[in-house]
Amino acid sequence: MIRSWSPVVARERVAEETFWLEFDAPEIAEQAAPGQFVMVGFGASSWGTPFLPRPNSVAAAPDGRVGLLIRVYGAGSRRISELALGERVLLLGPLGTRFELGDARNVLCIAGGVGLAPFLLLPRWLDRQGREANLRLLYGERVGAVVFNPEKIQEIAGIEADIWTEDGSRGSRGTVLDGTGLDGADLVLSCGPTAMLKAVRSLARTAGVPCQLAVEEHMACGMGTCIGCAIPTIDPETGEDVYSLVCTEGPVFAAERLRW
Amino acid sequence: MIRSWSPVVARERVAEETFWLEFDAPEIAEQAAPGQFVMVGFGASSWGTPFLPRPNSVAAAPDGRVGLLIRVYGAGSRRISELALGERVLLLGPLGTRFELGDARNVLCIAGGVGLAPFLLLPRWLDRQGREANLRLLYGERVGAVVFNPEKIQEIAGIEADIWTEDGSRGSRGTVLDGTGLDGADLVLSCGPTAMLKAVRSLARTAGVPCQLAVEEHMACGMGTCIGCAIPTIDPETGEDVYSLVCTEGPVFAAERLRW
Amino acid sequence: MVDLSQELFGTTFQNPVLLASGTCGYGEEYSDLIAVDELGGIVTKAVTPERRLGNPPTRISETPAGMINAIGLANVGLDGFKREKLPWIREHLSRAKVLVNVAGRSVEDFVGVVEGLEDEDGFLGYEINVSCPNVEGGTMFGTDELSLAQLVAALRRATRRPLVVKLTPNVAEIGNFARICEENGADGLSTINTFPGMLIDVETRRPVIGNVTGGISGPAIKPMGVFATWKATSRVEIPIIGIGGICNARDALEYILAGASLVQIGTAMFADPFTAPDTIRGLREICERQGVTRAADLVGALEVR
Amino acid sequence: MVDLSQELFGTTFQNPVLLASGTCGYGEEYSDLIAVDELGGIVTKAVTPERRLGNPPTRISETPAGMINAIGLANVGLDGFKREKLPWIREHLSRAKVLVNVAGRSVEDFVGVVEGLEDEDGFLGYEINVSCPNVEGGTMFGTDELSLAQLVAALRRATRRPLVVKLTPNVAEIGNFARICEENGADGLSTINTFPGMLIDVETRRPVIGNVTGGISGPAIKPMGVFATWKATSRVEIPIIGIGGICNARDALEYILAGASLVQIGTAMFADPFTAPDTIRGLREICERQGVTRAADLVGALEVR
Ligand SMILES: Cc1cc2nc3c(=O)[nH]c(=O)nc-3n(C[C@H](O)[C@H](O)[C@H](O)COP(=O)(O)OP(=O)(O)OC[C@H]3O[C@@H](n4cnc5c(N)ncnc54)[C@H](O)[C@@H]3O)c2cc1C
Ligand SMILES: Cc1cc2nc3c(=O)[nH]c(=O)nc-3n(C[C@H](O)[C@H](O)[C@H](O)COP(=O)(O)OP(=O)(O)OC[C@H]3O[C@@H](n4cnc5c(N)ncnc54)[C@H](O)[C@@H]3O)c2cc1C
Ligand SMILES: Cc1cc2nc3c(=O)[nH]c(=O)nc-3n(C[C@H](O)[C@H](O)[C@H](O)COP(=O)(O)O)c2cc1C
Ligand SMILES: Cc1cc2nc3c(=O)[nH]c(=O)nc-3n(C[C@H](O)[C@H](O)[C@H](O)COP(=O)(O)O)c2cc1C
Ligand code: FES
Ligand code: FES
Repeated sequence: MIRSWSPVVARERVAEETFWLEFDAPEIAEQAAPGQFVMVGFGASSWGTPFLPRPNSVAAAPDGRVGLLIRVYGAGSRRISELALGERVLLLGPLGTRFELGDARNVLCIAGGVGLAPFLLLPRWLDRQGREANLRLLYGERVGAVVFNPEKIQEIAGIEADIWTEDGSRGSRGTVLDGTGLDGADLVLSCGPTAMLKAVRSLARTAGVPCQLAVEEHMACGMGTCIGCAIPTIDPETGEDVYSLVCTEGPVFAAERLRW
Repeated sequence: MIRSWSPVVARERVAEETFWLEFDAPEIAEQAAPGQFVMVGFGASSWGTPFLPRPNSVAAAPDGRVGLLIRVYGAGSRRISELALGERVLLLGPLGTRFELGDARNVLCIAGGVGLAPFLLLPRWLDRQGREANLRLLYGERVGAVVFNPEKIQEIAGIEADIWTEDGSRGSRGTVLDGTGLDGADLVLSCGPTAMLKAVRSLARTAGVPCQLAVEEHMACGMGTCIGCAIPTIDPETGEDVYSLVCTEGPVFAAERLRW
Repeated sequence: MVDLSQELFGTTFQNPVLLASGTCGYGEEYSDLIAVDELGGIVTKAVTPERRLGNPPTRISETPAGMINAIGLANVGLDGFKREKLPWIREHLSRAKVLVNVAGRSVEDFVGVVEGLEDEDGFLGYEINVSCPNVEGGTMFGTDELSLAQLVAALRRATRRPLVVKLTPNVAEIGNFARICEENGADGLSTINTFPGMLIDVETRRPVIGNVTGGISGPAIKPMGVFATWKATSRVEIPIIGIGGICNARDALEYILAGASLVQIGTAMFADPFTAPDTIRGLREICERQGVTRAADLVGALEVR
Repeated sequence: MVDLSQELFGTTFQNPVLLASGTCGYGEEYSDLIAVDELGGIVTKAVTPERRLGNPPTRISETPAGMINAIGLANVGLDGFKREKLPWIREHLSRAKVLVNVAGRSVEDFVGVVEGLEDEDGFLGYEINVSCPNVEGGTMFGTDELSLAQLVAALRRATRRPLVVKLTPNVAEIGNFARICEENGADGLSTINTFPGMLIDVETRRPVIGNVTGGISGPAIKPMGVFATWKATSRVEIPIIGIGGICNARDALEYILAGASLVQIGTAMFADPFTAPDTIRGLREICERQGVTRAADLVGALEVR
């Protein structure tokens, strides 16, 4: 786990309220795997908004840089999105678990909104591991205005995204789930809003395909000390109802462990 | 009294920890008189540092702009000093009392540190009022590194400053008071650290010359509602010990009213 | 069209946003900048029987997301208030409701101010500030159940106007104090006053505040104020005015959902004197967006599973 | 050379900076990032008799200059602590002192944990968390004078180790509670725990926190913590550990000047895990600049005219 004050080295508004940021943070970039995240903060001496750091998935790791895909949600993500080139933030990471591909050959990735982030890292990360798999990426947004450019996705991730919008203004009309014939997938990975994750889980369960979900919960420490990011889960060994920490036991969970 | 979100239109580091900032705020610029101040704030929706606005003397008012001379003291003045061009702050002003020249012909201005600010506005303001007076400006700092450039003073204020530093590295060695033969002054105006103001008051009292002092106190509202900026004074009518509000009854007080 | 009005204390507040005591003078000070009569109302600076000079400087300073103050109830006194302040209020505020904040160190002090004002017009009622140290008991009225009961009962006998008691959060169970006020005849409650706090200058090794300690206000205390409001509403039937760190319409709405019929804005008015009118506009916008036609329906509408 | 050490509880703390309970796990979690054994010490997450799963989500959220938490004392329980946590502490912490934070809902709960740990080595003493609701009385131990006295007396009988009671600020006069602890045998006090607070999502009209209410910590409460520390020191002779919103050496020094012998850092460790080591370094620097050779001389050095 690395803590570093890292400068913004690239910043681009990529869609409505959506920004692409790159930080110079070689050690984190080297270690980060898809699904893992960094805490992005401003240190303890500035108690402005935000005081607590904010979790964000590592979306790319080119040339010693950590790329993040940030959607403005509240005051914290707004401040992060407004960082100027050269400004430094405190990065802590990489944190959490990653998607585990095992022997899967045909991997279906289902992303909702900025849940796209981990899947931007996935293809090149697999390359770096010398690991081959057929990846298919479904990417859904509510409206076209917030869609991350498919060319940019291609450039960052080297993968083509199958885009779905509910208003039909970009890509196909509908939700990612409308595009989900699991056709041939032997593993489903998903990240996005909880409602979507639940639907993905049902689909995969029905089809009998293993499924891993990256979930979100409020965080303070990102490293297991505050016990704040617990979500209801099922203990895989005892079958008991327990809580698991999203920051250390997650954010990627086997779908069947989640107690929703 | 004007409230306006005003952008920074000029910013310059003018000495160690000392910055010159100009804001586009025509109405305030038009009304401001020497000794008056503005509250510089960031609004109520950002509760970072600072939450309360900070009082700063209007140091210039050229072309619809409000010029401020800011010395970094704590977190609030630091944030103000770091404003970028185009960034907006909430200005409230002009506030408080001004130096009253009456019929004075020979006016001695004694400035300590950024207490220089009101005296930068004074000469051009007098011009605009069509008022003539001989101004002499003594300006002292502890060390040379923090001295505001005499050429810049000349440019902003059209006046030559007689500079004193305790380390002797700029101007004459010593404090402004070492340079104070009141020679012929029929009014003394001063702004700066309290210890200096006290000494100026004694000098003027001894010489029997009227004296006005611009003082500082912590402020919240800047307009008389919080009753927070009170300092001990003598009621000019009753001679009683009272408190006066620096923001509305000051910052400029007749020296004899201050109860130190 | 959203109806922001609130019916309480036998009258109608045109909207739920008031200015808090001690942060708006007597209304006049803000009249240059904002339309004070368009607000729900104002609460005056505390009025004590005699004029008070207040505490030595420094009286205020910034704290994380807030401020500390020890003004020391500096005010013009009962007579000064009637002579110098009430006339302006009477003349300029007809739609905004005015509560006179009353302070003192003994039951007689409080009753004296109320009796001295009872025959005046131009204001609606009283907000009783029980956070001042009680001369007889040493502690605050607001932290001692018996003193508080006696004070409220005495004031109830002294006035037929709306009697609002402003509670201090500096107690273990604010609900108990709320109950005592209701049982002794209060018409409403204000929650909360400031928290006791202290700021030290580590270079001079002295307290920053002349009075050594002071009261903490501002956004820092907002979650505590919402909590206190929610706790108090669960114990009484009388209406509550929510106070503490409100900076915008969302903050105000937190208090309203927790059970407040009205809210007061204090410290945030220093950060921006437009905070109160902006909050009123913001409440209207949120209601419109959420399809709420009467803001009064939101009072206590918090859903706790 | 500045000597930062503090002598208390019959031992020497190499410096006055500890990590606060619930914000540093059991020390191990931070060991990747900082040299935990270089700190003054750590206070463990609360240990209860049985393992506890804790509260449903959401457990934490940001508030102005702070955070709200309702973890619900999630912890591994007495046995889990002995089996899974204490071995790491024993092996890795020899210079940093360890206080075990103890929580429970009855006197028996607390005494049970202390008795269960009494024969173990690897830690110095206990910090008793009296902010949990008391099963018998309903209120907190920390807000009821009689329950607190009984609890402290019972714990005193159960242990010869340093017994530190962590006070809640949610009382009218913290000095009274400090006195009660001292009179019943406590060796020290920690001031303060969190303030009760509440955060409401105005869109869903629900509390943000699963438990509805939670505790407020962080810079927002610093002035209240300094005040409580100062109040408590004026009433007792036993040493005090200052807690609440400490982010840097200046904040720590405020507490020390107010009378704290040690300090704890909690929430700020989330903003930056280097806060504690940076605070130690900063204290050394301030002492050097001010010509202070023994930091212990600064304890209670506040000058109040
Ligand atoms: C593992 C993980 C990875 C994430 N990756 C990304 C990403 O790549 N891009 C992106 O745009 N967002 C991502 N998020 C969500 C992002 O953390 C939240 O949008 C952000 O914390 C909201 O903060 P705010 O101040 O803008 O919102 P506010 O609502 O003002 O925040 C208030 C509090 O709620 C917390 N909070 C609110 N929503 C969330 C949320 N969805 N998740 C966690 N905490 C929340 C905040 O951290 C803060 O403590 C991720 C979250 C997690 C847990
Ligand atoms: C009428 C007036 C005019 C001023 N003009 C100028 C000017 O032209 N240029 C300039 O650099 N400074 C000026 N000052 C001083 C300036 O306001 C303070 O330096 C500034 O408020 C310090 O804030 P901070 O956050 O940097 O310091 P901090 O010490 O972190 O502030 C903490 C709190 O103390 C208050 N405070 C601390 N020192 C002062 C002070 N000297 N005066 C008022 N409040 C203080 C702050 O406002 C804040 O509430 C003026 C002050 C007054 C009252
Ligand atoms: C400078 C100042 C003066 C105050 N004076 C009074 C007062 O005279 N009477 C009173 O009941 N409350 C007084 N208060 C408390 C406020 O009315 C309010 O309860 C408190 O500040 C919390 O609200 P806020 O966070 O919006 O400021 C004062 C607060 C401040 C900041
Ligand atoms: C997430 C979290 C968990 C906490 N858990 C405990 C606990 O188990 N026992 C306890 O006595 N205090 C607990 N506290 C309180 C802290 O130890 C500390 O008293 C409080 O947070 C104030 O300090 P701070 O402002 O530096 O965080 C917890 C605080 C936080 C933020
Ligand atoms: S964020 Fe602190 S335990 Fe997960
Ligand atoms: S700053 Fe508020 S009265 Fe002067």
